[in-house]
Amino acid sequence: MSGHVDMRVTLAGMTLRSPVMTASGTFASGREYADFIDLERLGALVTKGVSRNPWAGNSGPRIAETAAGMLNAIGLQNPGVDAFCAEDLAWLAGVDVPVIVNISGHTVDEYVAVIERLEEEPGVAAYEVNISCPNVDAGGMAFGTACAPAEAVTRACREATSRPLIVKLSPNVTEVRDIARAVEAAGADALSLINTLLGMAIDTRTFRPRLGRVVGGLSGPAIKPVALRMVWQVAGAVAIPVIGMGGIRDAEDAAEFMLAGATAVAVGTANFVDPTVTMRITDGLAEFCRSRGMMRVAELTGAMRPHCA
Amino acid sequence: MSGHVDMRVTLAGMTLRSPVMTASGTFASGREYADFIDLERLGALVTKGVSRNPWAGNSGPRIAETAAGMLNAIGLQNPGVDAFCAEDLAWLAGVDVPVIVNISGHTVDEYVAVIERLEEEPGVAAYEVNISCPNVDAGGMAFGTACAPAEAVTRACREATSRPLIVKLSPNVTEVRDIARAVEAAGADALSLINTLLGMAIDTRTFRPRLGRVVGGLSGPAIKPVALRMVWQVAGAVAIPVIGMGGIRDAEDAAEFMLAGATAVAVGTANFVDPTVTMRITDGLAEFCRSRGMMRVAELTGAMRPHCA
Amino acid sequence: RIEVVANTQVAPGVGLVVFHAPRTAASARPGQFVHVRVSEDSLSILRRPFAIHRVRGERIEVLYQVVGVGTRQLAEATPGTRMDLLGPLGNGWRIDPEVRHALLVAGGLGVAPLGMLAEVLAARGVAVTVALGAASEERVVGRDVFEAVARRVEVATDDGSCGAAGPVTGVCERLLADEALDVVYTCGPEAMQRIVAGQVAAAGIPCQVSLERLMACGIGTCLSCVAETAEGLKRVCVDGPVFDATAVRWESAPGEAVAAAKSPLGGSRV
Amino acid sequence: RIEVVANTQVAPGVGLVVFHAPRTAASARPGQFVHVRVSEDSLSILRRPFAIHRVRGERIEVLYQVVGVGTRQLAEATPGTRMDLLGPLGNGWRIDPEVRHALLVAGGLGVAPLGMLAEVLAARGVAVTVALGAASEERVVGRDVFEAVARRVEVATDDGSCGAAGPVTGVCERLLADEALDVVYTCGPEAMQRIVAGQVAAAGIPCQVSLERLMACGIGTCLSCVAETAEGLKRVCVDGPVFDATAVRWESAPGEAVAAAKSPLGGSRV
Ligand SMILES: Cc1cc2nc3c(=O)[nH]c(=O)nc-3n(C[C@H](O)[C@H](O)[C@H](O)COP(=O)(O)OP(=O)(O)OC[C@H]3O[C@@H](n4cnc5c(N)ncnc54)[C@H](O)[C@@H]3O)c2cc1C
Ligand SMILES: Cc1cc2nc3c(=O)[nH]c(=O)nc-3n(C[C@H](O)[C@H](O)[C@H](O)COP(=O)(O)OP(=O)(O)OC[C@H]3O[C@@H](n4cnc5c(N)ncnc54)[C@H](O)[C@@H]3O)c2cc1C
Ligand SMILES: Cc1cc2nc3c(=O)[nH]c(=O)nc-3n(C[C@H](O)[C@H](O)[C@H](O)COP(=O)(O)O)c2cc1C
Ligand SMILES: Cc1cc2nc3c(=O)[nH]c(=O)nc-3n(C[C@H](O)[C@H](O)[C@H](O)COP(=O)(O)O)c2cc1C
Ligand code: FES
Ligand code: FES
Repeated sequence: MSGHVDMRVTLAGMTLRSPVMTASGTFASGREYADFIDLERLGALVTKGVSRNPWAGNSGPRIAETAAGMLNAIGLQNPGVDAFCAEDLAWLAGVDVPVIVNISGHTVDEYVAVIERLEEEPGVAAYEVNISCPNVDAGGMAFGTACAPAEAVTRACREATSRPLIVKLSPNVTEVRDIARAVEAAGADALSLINTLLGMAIDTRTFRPRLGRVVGGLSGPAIKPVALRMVWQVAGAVAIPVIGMGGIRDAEDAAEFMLAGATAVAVGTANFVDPTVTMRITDGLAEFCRSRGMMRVAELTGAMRPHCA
Repeated sequence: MSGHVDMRVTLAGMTLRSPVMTASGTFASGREYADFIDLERLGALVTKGVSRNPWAGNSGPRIAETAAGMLNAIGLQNPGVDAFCAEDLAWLAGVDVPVIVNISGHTVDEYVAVIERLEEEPGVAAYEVNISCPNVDAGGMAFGTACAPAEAVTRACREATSRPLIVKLSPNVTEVRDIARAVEAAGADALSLINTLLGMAIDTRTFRPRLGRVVGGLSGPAIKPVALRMVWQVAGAVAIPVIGMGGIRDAEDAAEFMLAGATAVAVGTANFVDPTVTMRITDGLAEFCRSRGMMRVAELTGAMRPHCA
Repeated sequence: RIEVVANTQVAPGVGLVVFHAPRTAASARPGQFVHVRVSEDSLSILRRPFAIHRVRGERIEVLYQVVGVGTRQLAEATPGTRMDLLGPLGNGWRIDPEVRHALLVAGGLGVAPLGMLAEVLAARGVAVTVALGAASEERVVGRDVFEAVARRVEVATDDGSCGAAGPVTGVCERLLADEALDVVYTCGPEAMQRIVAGQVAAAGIPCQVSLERLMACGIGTCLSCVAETAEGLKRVCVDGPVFDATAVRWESAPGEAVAAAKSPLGGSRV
Repeated sequence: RIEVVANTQVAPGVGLVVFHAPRTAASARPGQFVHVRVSEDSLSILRRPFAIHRVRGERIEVLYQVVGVGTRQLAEATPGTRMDLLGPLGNGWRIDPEVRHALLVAGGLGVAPLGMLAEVLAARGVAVTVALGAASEERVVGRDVFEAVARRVEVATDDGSCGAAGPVTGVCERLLADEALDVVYTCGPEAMQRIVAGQVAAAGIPCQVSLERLMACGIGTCLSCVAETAEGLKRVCVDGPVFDATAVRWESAPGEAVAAAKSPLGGSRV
């Protein structure tokens, strides 16, 4: 229960009911979670990655459990933007929650094509551009791991829309602040981070990789310290708001990300462990603020104190 | 009990009794562990980081526990190479185990100075150069996060010694294979990885960072998937042997690293949880091989099979 | 959170746990599963999927084989322990009203999702014949459950210590010849289900199989659990676990990696 | 691994756990601690340090306050549970043979490492006076232990519900004036120990304090637990936890971050 704490946050021109959003690819388009939670209490619903044409994804096994986390190599399986509009967006039209569509592409043109198609749709509040996708023009190395391609995708997407543009950063880089600044300069309205850390696991019984694609993305509580560090670094390096994610499973985790400078947070893997976790976090955050006499959850953003000041 | 499995591995010209080594900074110089294990059963004992002059390290708190891991910001506290020789090496002279000294420095000259001093000492089997130290000449950014400085340190150290030279790589990079190749080209005899991932934690009660230095190094089971991925990538990219580490806590973990291409493994944080863990892993690895009819532990190195071949 | 009311070993490394789960019990259909969070503070954060073996009033029974950390923790759960449990999940077996005589073929712990099915079929007056395969006599589980309701129960063990010696697929072959069957339901290692599916197809009758995949969410959102079928990629957790044998693209079968590596079903050769 | 033989609540949020630990019990000295691996599969992988409160034959007693995940798990441990336990660790209190009369000053759970000390001092014929501070009467723990062996036991509570109202440092001040003391031993929140150290210094007698730091290894290898002293950085786990009050550089005190944030000792104002 949110009680008297004002849970609203403003992000890239949007006023969200709460800072608690869903992380792309861990919530589909929300339909399955409607049996467990009130979707309309989410700050925003971020959809799974959508590409211009259907993507088949990777052959299995697609996940592997690791200590305090999991690896996934789903491969952005999705039916393509047309099917997404016909099915997912149509269903979401009946839900009063800001819909942020996560965009995938192998080339700059593919990203732009998805946005152009979605511009026809009224039910899209914002775009989240996933620059962790393999850049085929650059030999599969992710767009998000160098400034130039990250900037190129961002600029092209920026030119394709006047809707809020969020760019989602990859953590698999030497200096995330450089990418963040490049993306900000290219016109992003907000940044979300982190995407998964590239990892691997081997089955010592079969001597084979646990994932069909050998390597995959690490998510869950295990990556939280790295995510929090990057959110703190980026929030201090750019002027646009940051959406923090990576291993969040309770209100304390969410508060940590906001204290580090995040305006909002997204919950991913924890939805698999507890489908109601986003509501627990929303209520917990309100209680966290109330018990500290904070009237607005937004006061948490960047409120970390220097050590032993 | 090792039974009939040949546990020896050869690394950078050294023949080690076992592939199980200790990870720098988690074992001091072994003295404290002598009460718990037979140090002479270790493949090698890697000492804490040693610098030319004494380093005071960071003010506390110096550690923070995280999900399946811990953050540390010890700051390479050490008494300097002279005191290290007088105390640690003197004590180690009485122990029949290959001693690998881990080297720290803020400048290339500092690294070289440590090696020059240690060249006078007979009891040093090899050097492990920690290039994760802040490079003061380059504004504190770690030597290990770019090819040029990594290459410079390696080349200078190479010129200072004919003893086996191991360079320890940082995982906080976009493409660890590039650094690995640069270091190999500069004359390293072997590579060890991974060092800790840069992370952070905030105390939601005090709103202050949990570490005095705000950010610190993440270690423990949480980082194993990232470590394993990097070891696999690097083993496939260089011709010199790789020492794998990151979250190893049992024989299965050690086997995973060897299957991914590591010639030997190092155990760090797990020593804090169980001071006898290196012996459990050594015995467990022997049993792992025996139960699979492998006569030599070295057969594990790079033995990962392609998926569903 | 759901209470464990009993937890006993029924065969070497195999346990039967009973949960007091009124809501799940009330809506469960044969072939569905529950997704269990065995421990809250474990290094293993994901839920574990288990078939609903039987329903008894407000209780559900789960048969489990200890293969790793989660099932080990489950084996240690004492009565009174509470666990977070999602379910019933999945589609469950399709029961065609026309059916008069059904054959159930189980390999190893493949019996798990077939117990309730046998009871429900019998209750509807369907004749039930069962073929049970296991490594050895002591590993035959659930036999009593089937004998209580089945017209005929045939056992096959790898070592011949009970029933016919050899794989359960041999018994299946024979029963397909002996009996006038309208449908075959099978669960077990994917390799065994595949053979059964072939035998049943040859006999020209419908066959339903129950697939197994690694699962994160269990409710259709993460796409961890997909299987290739004639209608494209399907999510085993919501579009399955039960599929028409003819629709399954066995050749793809990433499940074999799972089965071979981990499956309790894969555990016992059949 | 060591067996829990008893585990009871002795005050709100405070428990007393008894371990059957023959080897530890045989070699333990007052002021030492054990490093406990409360759970093996927990998301929290590190051990937790706890003072040895008392030794009874082959058993050791540990007083703990529930402040987080590890102490919560400890509070849930039932008799028969086994835990991996390292110790005795640390230097322990120094006992000067000349001493005739000692004052023990405890704040909150600072009583933990002082129980065995009081007993050992009394057994050696040393007169023992004790000042106990707690938030309220129900939070005064270990009083019986001290009353059994001490010449005098004074209590101070923040709310005055028992003994003098106010901080235990007030009682300490008074006892320093009243009594002819040779040494003072104190444990509690760092801020309180600091005040006591000042009072004792003014009285011109020696004072030993017991510091608290976050610890990983507990055996001197990781340098997590260092404290600044007159002789430079010292490792609290092996060079401490007991230090001469005069040697401690309080101003550094990273421990305050710990104390403020987490310490059960820090928990109760004194
Ligand atoms: C729909 C369905 C129904 C099932 N019903 C039963 C049943 O009734 N009885 C039974 O004993 N087992 C059943 N299984 C298999 C069971 O889920 C696994 O044996 C169990 O998850 C292993 O967990 P663990 O922690 O012991 O093993 P670990 O190897 O430690 O598990 C590691 C990870 O792999 C997953 N995993 C391992 N093996 C399997 C597997 N065979 N299938 C799916 N995920 C796996 C775990 O869930 C976990 O995420 C079923 C699986 C599915 C998909
Ligand atoms: C030498 C020594 C003796 C101690 N003796 C006692 C005792 O007798 N009784 C008692 O109740 N407590 C004692 N403490 C404090 C006790 O170790 C912590 O309360 C306990 O570790 C908290 O663990 P947690 O998982 O419940 O808390 P969490 O906050 O979940 O712990 C997180 C991490 O911080 C560490 N930590 C948290 N608080 C402290 C603290 N105050 N000191 C050191 N590490 C901490 C934990 O060990 C763990 O690594 C002692 C500490 C030290 C250093
Ligand atoms: C199964 C799975 C699928 C994901 N799919 C996407 C995706 O399509 N697009 C994207 O930008 N991120 C995707 N992610 C990354 C998450 O959105 C999130 O950034 C990451 O998992 C870290 O958060 P968490 O630890 O809370 O899961 C996916 C993560 C998982 C586990
Ligand atoms: C407390 C601590 C101190 C460390 N000190 C050093 C060091 O001095 N030099 C170094 O190269 N690595 C150091 N490391 C990194 C470890 O050697 C190892 O690379 C890393 O912890 C990953 O392995 P692990 O997960 O098994 O601990 C330290 C790690 C820890 C936890
Ligand atoms: S397990 Fe998530 S879609 Fe099936
Ligand atoms: S805790 Fe490791 S040195 Fe003290």
